[in-house]
Amino acid sequence: MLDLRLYQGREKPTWCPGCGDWGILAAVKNALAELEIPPHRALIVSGIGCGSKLPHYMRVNGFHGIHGRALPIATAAKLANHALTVLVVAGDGDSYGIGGNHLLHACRRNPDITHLVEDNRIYGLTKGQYSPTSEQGSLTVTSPEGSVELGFNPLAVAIAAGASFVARGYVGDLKHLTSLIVRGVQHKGYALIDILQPCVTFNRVNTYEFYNERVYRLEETDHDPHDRLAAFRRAFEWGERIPIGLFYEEERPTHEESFPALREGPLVERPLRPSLEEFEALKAELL
Amino acid sequence: MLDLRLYQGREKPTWCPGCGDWGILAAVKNALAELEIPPHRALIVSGIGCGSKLPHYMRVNGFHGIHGRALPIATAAKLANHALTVLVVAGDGDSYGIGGNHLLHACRRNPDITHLVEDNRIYGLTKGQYSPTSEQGSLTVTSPEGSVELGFNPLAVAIAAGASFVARGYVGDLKHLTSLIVRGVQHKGYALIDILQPCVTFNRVNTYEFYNERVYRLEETDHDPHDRLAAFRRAFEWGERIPIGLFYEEERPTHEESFPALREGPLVERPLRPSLEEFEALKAELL
Amino acid sequence: MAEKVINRLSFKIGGEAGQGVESSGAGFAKALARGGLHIFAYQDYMSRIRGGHNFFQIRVAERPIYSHTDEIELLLALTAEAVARHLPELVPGGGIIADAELKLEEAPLADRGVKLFHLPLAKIALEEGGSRVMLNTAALGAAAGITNYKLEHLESVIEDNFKVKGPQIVKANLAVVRAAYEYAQQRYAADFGYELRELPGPRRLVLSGNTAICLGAVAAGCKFLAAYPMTPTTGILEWFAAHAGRLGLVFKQTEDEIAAITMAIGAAHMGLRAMCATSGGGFSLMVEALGLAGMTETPIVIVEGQRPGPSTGLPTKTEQGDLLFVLHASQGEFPRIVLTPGDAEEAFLAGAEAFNLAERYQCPVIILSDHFLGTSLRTVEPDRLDLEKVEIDRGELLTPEKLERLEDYKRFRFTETGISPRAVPGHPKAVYVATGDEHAEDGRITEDPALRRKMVEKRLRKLELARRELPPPVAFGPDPELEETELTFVAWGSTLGPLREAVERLNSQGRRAGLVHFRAVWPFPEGAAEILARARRLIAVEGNYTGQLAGLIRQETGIKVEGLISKYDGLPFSPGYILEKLGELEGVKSGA
Amino acid sequence: MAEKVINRLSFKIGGEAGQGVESSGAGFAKALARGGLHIFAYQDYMSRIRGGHNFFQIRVAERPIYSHTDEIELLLALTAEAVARHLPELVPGGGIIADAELKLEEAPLADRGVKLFHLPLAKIALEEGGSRVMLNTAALGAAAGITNYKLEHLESVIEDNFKVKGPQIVKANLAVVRAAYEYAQQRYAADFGYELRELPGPRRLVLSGNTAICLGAVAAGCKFLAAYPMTPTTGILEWFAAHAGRLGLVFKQTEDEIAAITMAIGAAHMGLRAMCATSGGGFSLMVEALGLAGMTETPIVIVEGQRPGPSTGLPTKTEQGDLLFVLHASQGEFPRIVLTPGDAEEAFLAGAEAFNLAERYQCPVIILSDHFLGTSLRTVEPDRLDLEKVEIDRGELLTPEKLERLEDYKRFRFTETGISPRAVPGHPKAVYVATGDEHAEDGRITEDPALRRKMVEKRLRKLELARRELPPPVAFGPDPELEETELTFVAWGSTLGPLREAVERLNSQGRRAGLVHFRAVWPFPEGAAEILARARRLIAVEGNYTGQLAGLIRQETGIKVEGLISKYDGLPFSPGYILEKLGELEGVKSGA
Ligand SMILES: Cc1ncc(C[n+]2csc(CCOP(=O)(O)OP(=O)(O)O)c2C)c(N)n1
Ligand SMILES: Cc1ncc(C[n+]2csc(CCOP(=O)(O)OP(=O)(O)O)c2C)c(N)n1
Ligand code: SF4
Ligand code: SF4
Ligand SMILES: [Mg+2]
Ligand SMILES: [Mg+2]
Repeated sequence: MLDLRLYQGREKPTWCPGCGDWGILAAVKNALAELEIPPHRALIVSGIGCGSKLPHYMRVNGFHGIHGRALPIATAAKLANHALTVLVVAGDGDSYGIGGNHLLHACRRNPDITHLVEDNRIYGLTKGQYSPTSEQGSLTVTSPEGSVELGFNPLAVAIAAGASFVARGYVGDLKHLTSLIVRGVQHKGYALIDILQPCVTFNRVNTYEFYNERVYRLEETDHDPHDRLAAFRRAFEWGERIPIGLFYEEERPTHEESFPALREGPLVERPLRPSLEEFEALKAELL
Repeated sequence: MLDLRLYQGREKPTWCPGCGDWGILAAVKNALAELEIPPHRALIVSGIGCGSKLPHYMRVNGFHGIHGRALPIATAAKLANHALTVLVVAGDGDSYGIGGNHLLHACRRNPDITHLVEDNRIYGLTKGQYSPTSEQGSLTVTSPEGSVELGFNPLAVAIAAGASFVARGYVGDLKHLTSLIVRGVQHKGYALIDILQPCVTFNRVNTYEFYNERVYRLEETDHDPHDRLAAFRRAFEWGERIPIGLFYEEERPTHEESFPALREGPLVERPLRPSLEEFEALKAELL
Repeated sequence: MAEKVINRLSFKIGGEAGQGVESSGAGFAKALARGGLHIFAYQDYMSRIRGGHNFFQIRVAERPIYSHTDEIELLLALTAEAVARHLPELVPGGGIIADAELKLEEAPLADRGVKLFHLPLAKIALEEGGSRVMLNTAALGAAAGITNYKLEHLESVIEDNFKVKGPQIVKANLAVVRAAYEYAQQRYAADFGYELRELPGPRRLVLSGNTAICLGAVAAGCKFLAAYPMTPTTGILEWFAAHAGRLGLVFKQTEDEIAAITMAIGAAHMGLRAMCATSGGGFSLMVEALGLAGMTETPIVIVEGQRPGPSTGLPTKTEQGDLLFVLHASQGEFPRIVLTPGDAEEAFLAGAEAFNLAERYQCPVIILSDHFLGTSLRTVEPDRLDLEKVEIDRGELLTPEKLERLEDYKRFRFTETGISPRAVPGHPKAVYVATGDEHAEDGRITEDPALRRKMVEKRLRKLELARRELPPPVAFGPDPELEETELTFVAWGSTLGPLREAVERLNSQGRRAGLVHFRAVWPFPEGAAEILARARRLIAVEGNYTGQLAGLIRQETGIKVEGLISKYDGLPFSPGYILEKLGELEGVKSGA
Repeated sequence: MAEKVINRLSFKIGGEAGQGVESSGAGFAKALARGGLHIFAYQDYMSRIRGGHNFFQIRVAERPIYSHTDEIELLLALTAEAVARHLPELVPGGGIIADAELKLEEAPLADRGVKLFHLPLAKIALEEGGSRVMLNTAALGAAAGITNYKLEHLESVIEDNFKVKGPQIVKANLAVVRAAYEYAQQRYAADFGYELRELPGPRRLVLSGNTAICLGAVAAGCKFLAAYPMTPTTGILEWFAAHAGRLGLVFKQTEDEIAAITMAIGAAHMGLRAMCATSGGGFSLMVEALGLAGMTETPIVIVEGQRPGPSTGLPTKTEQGDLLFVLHASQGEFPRIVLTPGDAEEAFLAGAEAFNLAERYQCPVIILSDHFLGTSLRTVEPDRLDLEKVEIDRGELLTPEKLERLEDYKRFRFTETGISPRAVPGHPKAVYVATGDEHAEDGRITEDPALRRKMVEKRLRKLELARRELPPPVAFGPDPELEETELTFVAWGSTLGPLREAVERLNSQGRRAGLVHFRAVWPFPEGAAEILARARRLIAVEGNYTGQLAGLIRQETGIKVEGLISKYDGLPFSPGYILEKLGELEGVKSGA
């Protein structure tokens, strides 16, 4: 366990008091400390949104990119230097709305990165429009008569798309969330952790009370995270009881392992250019 | 049944002889004739790829757009004039690669359109690169050492994302395919029909022989298309035996039904502007 | 005490995000308008939901005004930081309203000759209304009291705004506003040199650029908005969402901006007047489909509300950095029209005319707005937004009757103007395929070089006509012919307001200044070269670093704009800033 | 019969897609190069996989050539349509090779003085090789036979090309080529006025623009290509895919172009030299992330291979319609560099130098290629692609040693040049956040107006230096100082080749013509204005409708380019076309 103060950032978070993002920040720091990954050995890539500002609020290598594109940035960063631990932290709008296609393809690729989704079921930073995970019928500034789309089920889709680690955390259960992040980072491959995160300003439905009443830990049931069908079924459980924990896990070669170029160490550390001999051989193909 | 000659286009298809797209074209014409939808009452929206040229090869309203964007174009076209029958016809690269995000969100919206995916598991028009549905390890011009991604499972993902009609057809079984398209059009809501389509030029694995040996009809089993879990399990069946037919179906309000503006008839037929009274009321909000 | 200044005041509310700075400001602005006063208001806020520092500034006058000023007379400080930030803007004799709890130091205020009006706002809110949440209501009551402004206008706004929350809340707020009003009026009104008095006359609209565009669009028959939320055009989405049910519109929130524009294309292809709204980042994602609209000749309207870039930049501030971007976006060459309204009234006209232009020229039309134009508020005479004056011209759109009589319909027929007869799907005589590939007159794909050549020429020929029909730049100032004018500003978009006032001030100082304002930039309007050629000395005023319009003018006319007054710090231009920079350009230190 | 023309020949293979037109053509081109001849070859194909009409044209000479010509001397027709299409291009005395099965009519050929060489190609393929698939091999053998070209070069190419298919196939193809060669040589060689003779000397590379860019990139240390397939840069993807394992590179085929560019950004941020390749449509999707690279100062390289737009346009043809698009793409203002190599050699240099520029200026670099440049082939001396001459300059990239010695690292430090010290993640002394929001020197988000102003200026200041370091336009022609030149063409990108030859022809006709070619267009290179100002009469030659470079020149220098020779029908320029259009411009009917 490293000293938590190592991760202390210089900036004060701009989040609303009580926002679930504070807890996610704490969990990320806790997990890294527990995993003994110092700030300079981790990279956190984020998108745009309230939650995506997270890397600014701790000490860590950060890339705060554009809306919806954290996954491909992180995937390539990991290919470039697979010695670093790479995390993606982004909102539900970012990850499932504009970024949905990258989610599908990350599941297929299985890059060794951990994707934390700050799922407040709302667009926070743009002031309260409904998001993909907003329940059908949600009343927001852009859906005064109720949103018309079925709420997006990230866990079911990730399982269907081939994700090798699919979990749900809750900021109200910080210890559990921390342990999920630890496991996600330890997992070799793409780990999706959807995090129930109350937005105290714009989401009046999915509050701490709402979740506190409903949430239960999968670990305390007989759920077998290696059973895809069971995981899929659990992913549709949402109502009186809401499961958190590890839904699905499977072992598969990672994206990085499938590139021969990475076998001899991080790509950024390899000699920059081909040898003269290699280069002349390339030219010889054209003769 | 309308006269098939009604749908006869002026252009000769540019597809390779033997390409599965010929069969899909025939099935589309057959289905429209059977449904007695004349060419001017249907709109086919397509993307870019070999198969996406289909609307040019028959008589029908067509919109041959850009790569990956047929779904939102079609969704809005249906909102604008829901009296027309709207189909989307596009390749696997188009629908699941670049267009993957729109697929996810179409499943949630449930627009009353029928989406035919010409799934040849390859990029045809750009000459043989692997596609999202190419099996892991596929050897192509851009994957001479084998593709590294897990093959995309469109049926499982669509079921997970909330699609209300999920099916698979095979061009080698034209009658069955036609009947699937008919059912898809009749289905009220978003119908995804993934079509096994041999590309005789670039895909040397998924040939007619390959499919002929493996394909079986779900209708001839005890599969219950209203059982989501069973559908999900079947969606992973791919090997010695490959199921075709209707995997999953459910009734849900369509996208168009959730817009009050559409209740009095197609939007394109409504009076263009507000009345003076309505307009003055809008201004009065600013006083 | 000197005589009171009547109805000339700049009032600023400053506080943290989440304190209701904007809603209070907008409410007060409305109350002033209801009293027959002219206002201009703009807001400045940070990209965060709580904390930080936001402000809302309202300028009041008895005649139409087009801009804010840098100086303020009255500050309502919800935080101590508001005082620290805005004290330098206060004129001597100005005042600060603050809750007594803030415990501000009086000395630095006194040094500047600024009065402190300490009031027990929270206490009043608690005692009269039962909740601290009503502190803002108390503050507004105090502001009205100090300026002696008629309370009933504020009361009526409070009634309207809180109606949805039920009669209890309305009643409590009214009690709070009255108590604060009286407290402030009795103690401080006599001591404050500025007074606001109701004026007789008709009521005026309090209009933002965003709302103006919505009203214009709806007046012109727009029935479809597809968009993904993005500052500063989110207000357009919210307006459509709020009115869709009532007006029979469709508002579609999409998964991203690619879906937004392609949905607009799908709807427009079927014959709807369809629009999308975004900012530069979202427009970036629309670029590919913009070309599709160009190639398929689909009439769509895009509102691009600029904010400072590149990338996420300053997401809640203002800039004019995207002109050349929208002019050249997407591969290949095709016609597009770019409108650059300067104020809310022009935004209304642009919102309406955009659809006529789009359908007349069968091409995408971009309304290039910005944060300042989109979110600032102005009083506008209601008859300036006249539904009956909004003409609808659908161009070469074929009616079913015309289609009946047609044989061998060709969607992309070669014509002299380049504009082809347009039919929408649904009619048996007009079954065709629209395609983003190059095509023949009937829509089939072609790779024939001669046909290709003709199609490129057909499409681009449309710009020739559009060039002539677009609103030409307008010359403002006492000498619109620019014959006697020694100095002419040239500008586009939202700099219009601050510039109009800067020009007025210059002329009142004895200079002969003018202003040429582009309401439409592309196709470069016919007549622009002539007007510019008449100007003696041209100075561009643009909210960007490189002087994008100035570059375009040189490219199109060969005329070199001599000077550039630029701004790229996220803040809008003010008349004072323009005069100060003019002074620097002219080598004179200006006192403005 | 007149004396034979030696080693001056244009040879065209025409047929349907799927008939192997391109592979045969490329094989023959290589065989010619192996005989020491100079070639220039280009292909024209349709956007379909089978059928339609494609051709491949090879021009042969004894000296370096830069372009194809409109006239051909020998046509290998795989279909009757090939004859119908290309007969008008054949010079009198030229010949057509065709399978006897095609049963061509001789009369129209005879009318043009064109000989028909009917051969039983399919029969030879069947009899000697056992399969009709080898008809192409037979045809190439016939072409070599008729021109008396040494068979062994063709044999060696066949051996190389068919090696992967096993010795059986090699053997069969060799048998076919020999049989056809002998048949054709014996019957027709004497009767054909053109002969191809081996030349002594070193072997030359047969190089396309696409491959040249790959070689340049790899020589400069590029280790990462992320891309989504799109004509005309798919060749770059395929080259990387084919060589990734061997060279230790990563090639990543992505789900779309947004992922491609963001992956390049992710990799570059970590310190790799990373690239993506696309065409205008894919670049459209990259626009938003381009701005992210600009704002985070991430060095990436993008190859944009132009094809005719808008939208899907003519997907397999060529155009130069995207110059202003790539110059202005993305919201806001930020530095970018646009390289516009003119031929394969320049493409190699651009491919290498792009990475140095990207890292030196910490900004995106765009290599603006096109279909013609990317896919045409030229013989190039091997020593022009010299690994050892490719310098690597990583600019202000901090080494671990330098980082060790640092205190208080600031990624975006204000410096005189605007270029800040760059550290990549992984070092304890350099832990920072890069962001697309406006930021302070240390990377934290700021909305402070003064800081914002300084950051905009810092970033854009980098262009000042880049302007001076970019390759200036080059003047070609007998009078590079342009002092005595009466007519100067001005061009960018792939028009270089055809123009060089057009200028040569003009000068050989007694005119005094020159050419100014831009190898880099943005930032507008220092010195360009001066060169252009020296030119007496400027005529732009551009593969677009509007004359985009001409407009830019006027914007940047005030110099008005007098004439424009444009082309936007999908076909590349040829020297003959340029001279013809020049004649039209000059009011003289040219016979060229
Ligand atoms: C391309 C683009 N479109 C729109 C936006 C505006 N925008 C910023 S954040 C955001 C959504 C935020 O929602 P989410 O991702 O759920 O994050 P949260 O704020 O809720 O944490 C949007 C739409 C943007 N920055 N970029
Ligand atoms: C934005 C964009 N990127 C790339 C392309 C090039 N492109 C055209 S078709 C195609 C893929 C075709 O594959 P698929 O969708 O499976 O259709 P198929 O040809 O196999 O029927 C690609 C990559 C394009 N047209 N637009
Ligand atoms: S708006 Fe919601 S998500 Fe954003 S900081 Fe506030 S509480 Fe958190
Ligand atoms: S390349 Fe494949 S998909 Fe395309 S037309 Fe030929 S067989 Fe069909
Ligand atoms: Mg959210
Ligand atoms: Mg395909």
